Amino acid sequence: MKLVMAIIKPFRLDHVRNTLSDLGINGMTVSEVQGFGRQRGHTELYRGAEYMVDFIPKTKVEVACTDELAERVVEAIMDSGKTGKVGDGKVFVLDLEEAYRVRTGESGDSAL
Amino acid sequence: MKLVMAIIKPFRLDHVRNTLSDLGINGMTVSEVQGFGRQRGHTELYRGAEYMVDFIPKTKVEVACTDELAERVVEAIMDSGKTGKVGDGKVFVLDLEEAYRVRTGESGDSAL
Amino acid sequence: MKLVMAIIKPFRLDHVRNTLSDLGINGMTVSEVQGFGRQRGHTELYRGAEYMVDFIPKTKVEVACTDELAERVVEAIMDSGKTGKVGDGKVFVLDLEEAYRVRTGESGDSAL
Amino acid sequence: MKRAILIAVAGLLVSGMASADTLDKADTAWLLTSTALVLFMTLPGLALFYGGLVGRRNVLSVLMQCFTIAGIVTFLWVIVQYSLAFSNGGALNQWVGGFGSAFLAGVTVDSLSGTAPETIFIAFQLTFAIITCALIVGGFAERMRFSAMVLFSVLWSLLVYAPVCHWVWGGGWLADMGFLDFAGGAVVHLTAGVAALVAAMVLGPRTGFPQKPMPPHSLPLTVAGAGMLWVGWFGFNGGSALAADGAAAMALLVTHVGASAGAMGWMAMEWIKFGKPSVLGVVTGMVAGLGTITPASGFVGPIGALIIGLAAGVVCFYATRIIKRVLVIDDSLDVFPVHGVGGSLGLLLCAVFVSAGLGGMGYADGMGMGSQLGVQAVGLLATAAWTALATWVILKVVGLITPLRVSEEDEIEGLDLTQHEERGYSR
Amino acid sequence: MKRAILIAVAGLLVSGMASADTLDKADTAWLLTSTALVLFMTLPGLALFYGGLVGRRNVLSVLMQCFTIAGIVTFLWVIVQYSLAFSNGGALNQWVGGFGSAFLAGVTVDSLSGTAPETIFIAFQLTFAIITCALIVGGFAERMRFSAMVLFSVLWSLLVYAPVCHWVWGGGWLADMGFLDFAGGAVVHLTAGVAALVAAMVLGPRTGFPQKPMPPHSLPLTVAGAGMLWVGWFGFNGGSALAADGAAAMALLVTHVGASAGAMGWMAMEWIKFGKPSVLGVVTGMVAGLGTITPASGFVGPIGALIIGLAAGVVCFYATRIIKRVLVIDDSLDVFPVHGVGGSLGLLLCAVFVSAGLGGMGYADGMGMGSQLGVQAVGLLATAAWTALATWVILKVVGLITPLRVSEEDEIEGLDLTQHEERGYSR
Amino acid sequence: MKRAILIAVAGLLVSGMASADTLDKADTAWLLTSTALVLFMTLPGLALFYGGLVGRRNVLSVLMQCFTIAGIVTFLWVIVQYSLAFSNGGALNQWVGGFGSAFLAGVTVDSLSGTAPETIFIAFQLTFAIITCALIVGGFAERMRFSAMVLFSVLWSLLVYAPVCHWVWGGGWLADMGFLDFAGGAVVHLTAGVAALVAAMVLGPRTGFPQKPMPPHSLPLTVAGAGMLWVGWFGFNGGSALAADGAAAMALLVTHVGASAGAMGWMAMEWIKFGKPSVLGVVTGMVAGLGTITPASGFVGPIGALIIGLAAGVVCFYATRIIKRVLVIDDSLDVFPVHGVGGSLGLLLCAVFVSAGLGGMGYADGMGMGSQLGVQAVGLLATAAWTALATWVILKVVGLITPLRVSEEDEIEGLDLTQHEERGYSR
Ligand SMILES: Nc1ncnc2c1ncn2[C@@H]1O[C@H](COP(=O)(O)OP(=O)(O)O)[C@@H](O)[C@H]1O
Ligand SMILES: Nc1ncnc2c1ncn2[C@@H]1O[C@H](COP(=O)(O)OP(=O)(O)O)[C@@H](O)[C@H]1O
Ligand SMILES: Nc1ncnc2c1ncn2[C@@H]1O[C@H](COP(=O)(O)OP(=O)(O)O)[C@@H](O)[C@H]1O
Repeated sequence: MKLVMAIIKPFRLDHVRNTLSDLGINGMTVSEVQGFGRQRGHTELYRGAEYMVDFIPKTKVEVACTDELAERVVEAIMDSGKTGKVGDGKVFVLDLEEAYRVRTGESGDSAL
Repeated sequence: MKLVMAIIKPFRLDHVRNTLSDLGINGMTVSEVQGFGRQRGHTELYRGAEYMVDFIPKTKVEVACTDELAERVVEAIMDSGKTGKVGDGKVFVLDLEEAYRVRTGESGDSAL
Repeated sequence: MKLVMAIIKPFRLDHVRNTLSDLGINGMTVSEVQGFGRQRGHTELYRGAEYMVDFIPKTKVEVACTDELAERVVEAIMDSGKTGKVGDGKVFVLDLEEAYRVRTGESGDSAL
Repeated sequence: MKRAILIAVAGLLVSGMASADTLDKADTAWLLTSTALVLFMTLPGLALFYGGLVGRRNVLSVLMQCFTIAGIVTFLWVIVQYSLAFSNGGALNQWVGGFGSAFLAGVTVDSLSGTAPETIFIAFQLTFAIITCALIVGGFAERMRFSAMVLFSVLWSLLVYAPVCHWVWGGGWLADMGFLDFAGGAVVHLTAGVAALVAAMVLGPRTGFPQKPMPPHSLPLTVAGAGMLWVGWFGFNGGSALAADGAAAMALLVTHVGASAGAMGWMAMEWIKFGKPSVLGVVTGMVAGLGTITPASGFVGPIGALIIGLAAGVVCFYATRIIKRVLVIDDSLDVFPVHGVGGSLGLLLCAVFVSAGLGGMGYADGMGMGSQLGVQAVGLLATAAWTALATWVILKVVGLITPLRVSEEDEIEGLDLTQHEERGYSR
Repeated sequence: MKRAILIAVAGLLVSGMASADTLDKADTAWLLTSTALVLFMTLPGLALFYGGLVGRRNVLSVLMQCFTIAGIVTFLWVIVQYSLAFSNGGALNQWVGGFGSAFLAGVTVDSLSGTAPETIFIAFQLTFAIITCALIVGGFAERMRFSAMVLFSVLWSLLVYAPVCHWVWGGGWLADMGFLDFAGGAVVHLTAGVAALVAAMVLGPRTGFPQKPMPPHSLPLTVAGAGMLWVGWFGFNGGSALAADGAAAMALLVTHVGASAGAMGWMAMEWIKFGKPSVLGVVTGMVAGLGTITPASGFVGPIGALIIGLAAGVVCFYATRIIKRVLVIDDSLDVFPVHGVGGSLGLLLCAVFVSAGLGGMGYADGMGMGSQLGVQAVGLLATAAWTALATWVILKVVGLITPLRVSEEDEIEGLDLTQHEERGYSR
Repeated sequence: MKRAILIAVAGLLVSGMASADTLDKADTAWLLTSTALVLFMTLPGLALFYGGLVGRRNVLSVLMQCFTIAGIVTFLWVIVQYSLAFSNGGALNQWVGGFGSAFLAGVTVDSLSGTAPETIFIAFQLTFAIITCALIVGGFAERMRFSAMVLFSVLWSLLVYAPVCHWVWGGGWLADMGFLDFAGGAVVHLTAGVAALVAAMVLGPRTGFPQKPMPPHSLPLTVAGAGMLWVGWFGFNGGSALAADGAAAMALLVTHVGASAGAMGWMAMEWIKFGKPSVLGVVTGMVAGLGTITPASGFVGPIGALIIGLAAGVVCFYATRIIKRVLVIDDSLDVFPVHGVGGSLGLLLCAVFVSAGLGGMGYADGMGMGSQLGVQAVGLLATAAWTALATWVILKVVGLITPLRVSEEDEIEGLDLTQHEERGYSR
C-alpha cells in the first residue's frame, strides 16, 4: 500500500476530492498547513507600513491506497490540483507498511 | 523503528493517550484534521435552508516507536479508539528510517 | 529521496527556516501540532482553581529532499532548533518513494 | 415621522412645559443618547453582524465597508446631503430639499429643531443615513471592489437616500399625503433592501453560488452584532419621537415586542420545518421583526407589535427562501427579504394597527384603514420603484468608471488580502 | 425598590418640580436609557460572557438560550407576567399580583407610573425579568436539551420570578416588612443563583466533570461580555432610582465602586493563593461585586460600597471553590456562588451599611441594624426556599414531558450541532 | 473644560431655567448616560481595541491590564485622587488639589457640582482617569510584568494624572491662563501618549522588533473596540459640556465629524502611498481624529472639525511612521503618534478654529488667535515635560522594586500563560 501525501492550493480541494471519489477512493484526511516555496508570499499593511508575509496557506491531503491505485491517485491529484501557476504544490508518495480499520480491526487493502 | 499514524475520533484522544502511556510510550504528536470517509457528515441550517457538510473533525496521532513495540501500539490504539461506530478511523504504519532527539543529539531507539 | 519531519518549538521556526534556506532548501511545509512528551505541560487557573494542561504547542516541519542532502538537513534542524531544554523535539526521517511537482508534472529530485 | 409629524405629536403628547421653540433639555438628553445608540447599531453592531456572516477571508472587507460608509456619508451629510434631505427645496420641495443648509450654513450652537438643538437633529438623522447605506453592503458582500463600493455609496446617498428621506420626513409629497413611516420602514429598510437586491443582480452571484455552502465564519460575532442592533434600535425608534415622553416610551416598548415576536416567529418556522431552531434563525427573525415594526413604532400598541413581529418572522422566513432558492439571486446576506420585505410589511400593517380599535394611536382626520392602506401602498411602490431605477443606473455608471467586481482569483483569495492587504486573524 | 419605595425616595430626593402624577421628561429620558442598558447586559453582554466560558462546540447553544429567553419572557410579560408581578392581586396581594394588567390592558401612551410613562416602567422591568431567567443558563450549560430549557423558562418565569418580584417590588409581604432590595439582590440574583444550583443538581454534572478540565473556549468573548455587564449595570442600579436625580447618581457611583472592589478582592485572593491573578478571576470578582452591591445600591455610600465589594470578591471566591471542589456540584458557570451568594451577602450587608453612621441613607423609621438584619434574613430565606422548591418541582414536571438532558453522544458532539445544526466557527 | 469653564459656558448656553445651584434632572440624565458611555470606551472598548492588536499569546494580558486599571484607579480616586484633582489645594492650588475630599468626605446624595449631583461628576471624571491610565498600556504591551504595571499605574495616576487634571480642570494655573482643553487633549491624550513613549523607551522594544512582523491576532476584535470607542466618545466630549444643551449637542456633532475626517484622512494617505486602504488604517485614523477633536470639541464648529479631523489623519499617519521607522521606538500600539501627537495637534488647532470667523465659539475676552496659540503651546509643553519627567522617574523607581519586563523566555511563551496562567482561546 501507499500513502499519497499532497500539498495543494486550498481552493482546489473540492475538485481534488471529487476526482478522487470518481476513482473509487472513499476516504482521505485533510489538514491546514502553511507552505514555503518558490511562490512568493504577500505584503500586508500595518498602520502605514508594509511588511512581507512569506508563508502561504496550503491544504494537505493524505490518501492511503493500494499499490495498484497509487499511480492513478497521483495522476488524479496532479490533474485536478493544477492551475499552472507557481505554488500549485507537490505530491509525495510513501510506502505504507500496514493499514487497519479501527472499527472492525480489518487490516491491509480491505481496511482502506 | 516505526511511525504509527492514527486517525481517530477527537473525544477518544484522552483514552488513547492513557492507554499508550500504560504501554510505556512517553511521547506523541497530535493534530487536528478533517476526515472524509464512509461516515456521513451532518446537515447545517442557514437561514431557513439546510445544506450538507461532509468533512468531519478528526484527530491525528503520530507515535514513533521501536519495531518491537509497534504491534502493541497499534493494538492499543485500536482498542482505545474504538466505539464500534462508523468513522472510528484508521491506523497506518510507516517505516521510520531514523529518529533524533534535538536536545541531546541522540538517535535511534534512544531518541524516542 | 527522504522526507524529513521535525517537531520543534514554535519560536525556533524562523531560525530553522533560515538555516534550511542557507542549505539551498527552498521548500517546506509547516503545521501546528500539539506535543506530549517528557516536557511537562503547564497549570492554568480557572476561577480560583488550578488544573493541569499537558499538551504543548509545537510546530511540525516537513521537508522533502534528496538522499544526499538529507543528513545535512537533519543536522541543520538539530542545530537551529536546539535550545538545550527539555521539549526541543524530534527529527524523523522517512524514505520518500516519489515526489511530483503539480504545476509542471516533474518528478524525482527535480520536483523538490 | 420626524420633523414632519412633530407638530402633530407635540400637540398630542408633549407635556405643557415645552413648546416648539424653546430648548427642552430632557428631550435633548434623550436625543443625544439616541444618536449614540443609532451609531452603535452600525459601528460596531451591523459591522459585526455582517462580518460574522461572511467567510473568514472577507471579514475585514465588510468591517471596512461599514466604517468607510460612516466616514463618507458624514462628509456628504455636512456638505450637502442634510440640506437635500431636510432643507426647503423651493419649487422642487415636493421632491427634494434645496442647498440652503449646505455646509450646515446657518447652524449655530443655539439653532433649534423642535425642542432640541438643530445640531443633535443633524447628528441623529446622519446616523440614519449611515446605517441605510451600510445595510446595502449585505447585498454585494464578498465580491465588490472597494473603490466601486465607495463611488456607489456616494452617489446612492445623494440620489436615493436624500430625496426619499425628503419625501417622507423633509416635507415632501409623501409627508403631504399622510404617509406613515415613523422611523424608516420606507426611508431606511425598503430603500436598502431594494438597493441590495438590485446590486446583487447587477454584480451577479458569488463564485460557487448556489452549489457551494458559504457558512458564516463566526456566528458569535454575528450574534454579538445582533444584540447591539436590538439595543441600538431603542434609540432608532424611541429617538424618532424626538422627545423623552410617552411616545418615545411606547415606541421603545413596541420595538422590543416586535423584535421578540420576529425572533419567535422565525424560530417557530424553523422548528416546524427542520425540527430544530437555529441561533442564526432567531437573530434573523429578530432583525426582521425590528425592521417591520420600525415604520409602525410610533403608531401601534404592544399587542399590535406582537402580531406585526410574528408576521415579520414568518413572512421574511419565506421571502428568504424564495429569493435564494426559487429566484436564485445571491443577495448574499439577505438584505432584501429581511429589510425590504420587512419594511414593506411594516408599512402596510401600520395602516391596520394604527387603528385605535386595535390599540393604536388612531388615524389622522379624514383617514381610515382603507385610505391609509392606499397611501401606504403608494409610498411603498414609489420608494421601491425610484430606488430600483436609481440604484441600477448608478451601478451602471460606476461600472463604466471602474469594474464593479474583483477578479475571480481575488474573490477566491479573499477581499481582505486583495483589497486591503490584511488578514482578519493571525497568530 | 422600584415602585414600592418610590414614594419614600421621591419625598427625600426628587426636586420640587416633579410630583408623582405628572410626567417628568428627564426621569423618562434616564429610564429610556436605563432600559437600553439593562437589555444590553443580556444581549449581547451576558450571552457573550457565558458564550466565551463554554466549550467551542457549545458556544451557540448558550447564545441561543439567552436570545430565546429574551423572546419568550417578552411574550409572557406582555401576556400575564407583568400583571402577576406588578398589578394588584386583591386578596392574594401579599403573595402575587392579579390579572388586571394582563395583555397590558389599560396601558396607553399617557399612562404614568410615578413620573414616567408606564410603558417605560413595563419595558424597564421586563429587562430585569429577562436577565434573571438568562442568568440561570449558566447552571445547566452544555447539557440541557433546548426544548426542555424553553419549557423550564416559561414555568420558572411565571412561578418564581413573578411572585418573588411581587413580594419585593409589587407591594407584597416583603415590601410591607421593610425589606431592602434596591435593584434585585433577592429578586434577580438570589433567585437565579438558587435556580441554577438546583438545576445543576437535578440534571447532574457534565460528562467528565470534575476530572476533565473544561477551559473557556474564548476568554476575549467573556471579557467583552464582562465589560458590557459593568456598563449596563449602571442602568440596572442607577435606573432603579426611577428618576434622574441624586439617588440615581449615588447608585451609579456605588455600583462602580462595588464592581471595582469585587474585582480587586478576587484578584487579591488569587494572587495570594496561586501567585498569579487571572483575568477570568478579575471579571468574576467584578460580577460578584456587582451582584452584591445591587440590593444595597440605593442605600449605601461609596465607602460602604468599597467594603461590600471587597467582601464580595473574597466570599464568592471561597464559595466557588466550595461548590465546585468540596460539594462537587457542576453549576457549570458558577451562578450560585457568584450571584446567589453575592446577592445574599449584599442583602445582609445592606442592613449594616444603610446606617447613616456608616455613610448610608439611614434606616426607615422604627428600624435599626438588628431589626433590619432580621427582615433581610427573612426575605433572603423565604426567597431562597421558594425558589429552590419551585425550581425543583418545575424541573421534575418538565422532565416528565421531555428529557432534560441531551444524550451523552450529543453532549460530546456538542449542543450547537445536535440542538441547532450550526457550528460557531467555520472557514 | 469641566468645572473650571462651566460658569462661562453656563452663561452662554444654558437656558434660563437652570441655575448653577439647583439640580437639573435633564443634565443629570445626560451625565449618567455619559458616564456609562465613557466607561464603555475602556471596558470593553479600548480593551478589545488593544486586545485584537497584540499577538494571540498576549491578548489576555492586555484585557487584564485594562480591567485591573479600572479597579485600582477607582480605589485611588475614592481615596485621594479625586481630591487631588478637584478639591481646593490651598496654597498649592495652582499645582494640585488638597485632601479635603479624600475618601469623598462630605459628599452626600444631595451634594451638587454645577447643576448635577456631585456623585455623578465624581463618577464621570473617574472614567476619564481610568481611560487615561489604560491608554498607556499600548506603549508597553506584550512585555511588561503585571506587578510592575500595577505599581506604575498607581504612582502615575497620583503623580501625573491628578496634578495635570488639576492644572486644567481643577482650577490650577492652566485654567487661570485661559488654556482651552474641552475634554482632555492635554489631560488625557497628551499625558497618555507621552507616558507610553517614555515607557516604550525605558522598557526597550519587544524581542524581534523591528525585523519581525507582529501582526494583530484578531482585527475583528480591534474593529469592534474601535466602534465602541467612537460611540463612547459621544459621552466623553458631549458629556464634558456637563449639561444636556446646545453645547453638548454641538460637541457631539463635531466629535462625530472629527472621527470621520480622521478616518478618511488616514485612508487617503494609505490609498495614495500603498494603493490600498486598510481597515486598521481607517480605525487608527478615526481614533486620531477623535483624540485631536477632543480638546477642541466644545469650541469649534462642524467645518472646523472637518479640517481638524483631516489634519489628524494625515499628521498622525506620518507620526506613526516616524516613531516606528525612523526613530525605531517600539511604542507597541502607537499610543504616542496617535494620542500624543493627535492631542497636541488638537490643542493647537483649537486656538485657530475657536475663532468665530471660522465657525467657532469665539475667543475669551482679551484673547486672540496669537495669544491663544501661545497659551496652548505653554500648556502643551508643560504637560508633556512634566509627564515625561515624572513617568521616567516612576519607572525607574518601580524598576528598583520589581523588574519591569518579563524574561525573554516568558515573552516568547506569552504573557497570558506566564503572568496569568490562562490562554485566550481553547477548544
Ligand atoms: N521540499 C519541500 N518539502 C516539503 N514541502 C514542499 C517542498 N517544496 C515545496 N513544498 C510545498 O509545496 C508548496 C508549493 O511549492 P512552490 O515551490 O511554492 O511551488 P511549485 O510547487 O509550483 O514549484 C509549498 O508552499 C510547500 O508547502
Ligand atoms: N484511504 C484513506 N486515506 C486516508 N485517510 C482515510 C482513508 N480512509 C479513511 N480515512 C480517514 O479515516 C476516517 C474514518 O473513516 P470512515 O470511512 O469514515 O470510517 P471507518 O474507518 O469506520 O470505515 C476518515 O474520516 C478519514 O479521516
Ligand atoms: N515517540 C514520539 N512520537 C512522536 N512524537 C514524539 C515522540 N516523542 C516526542 N515527540 C514529540 O516531540 C516533542 C518533544 O518531546 P519531549 O519528550 O517533550 O522532549 P525532548 O525531545 O527534549 O526529550 C513532544 O512534545 C512531541 O511532540
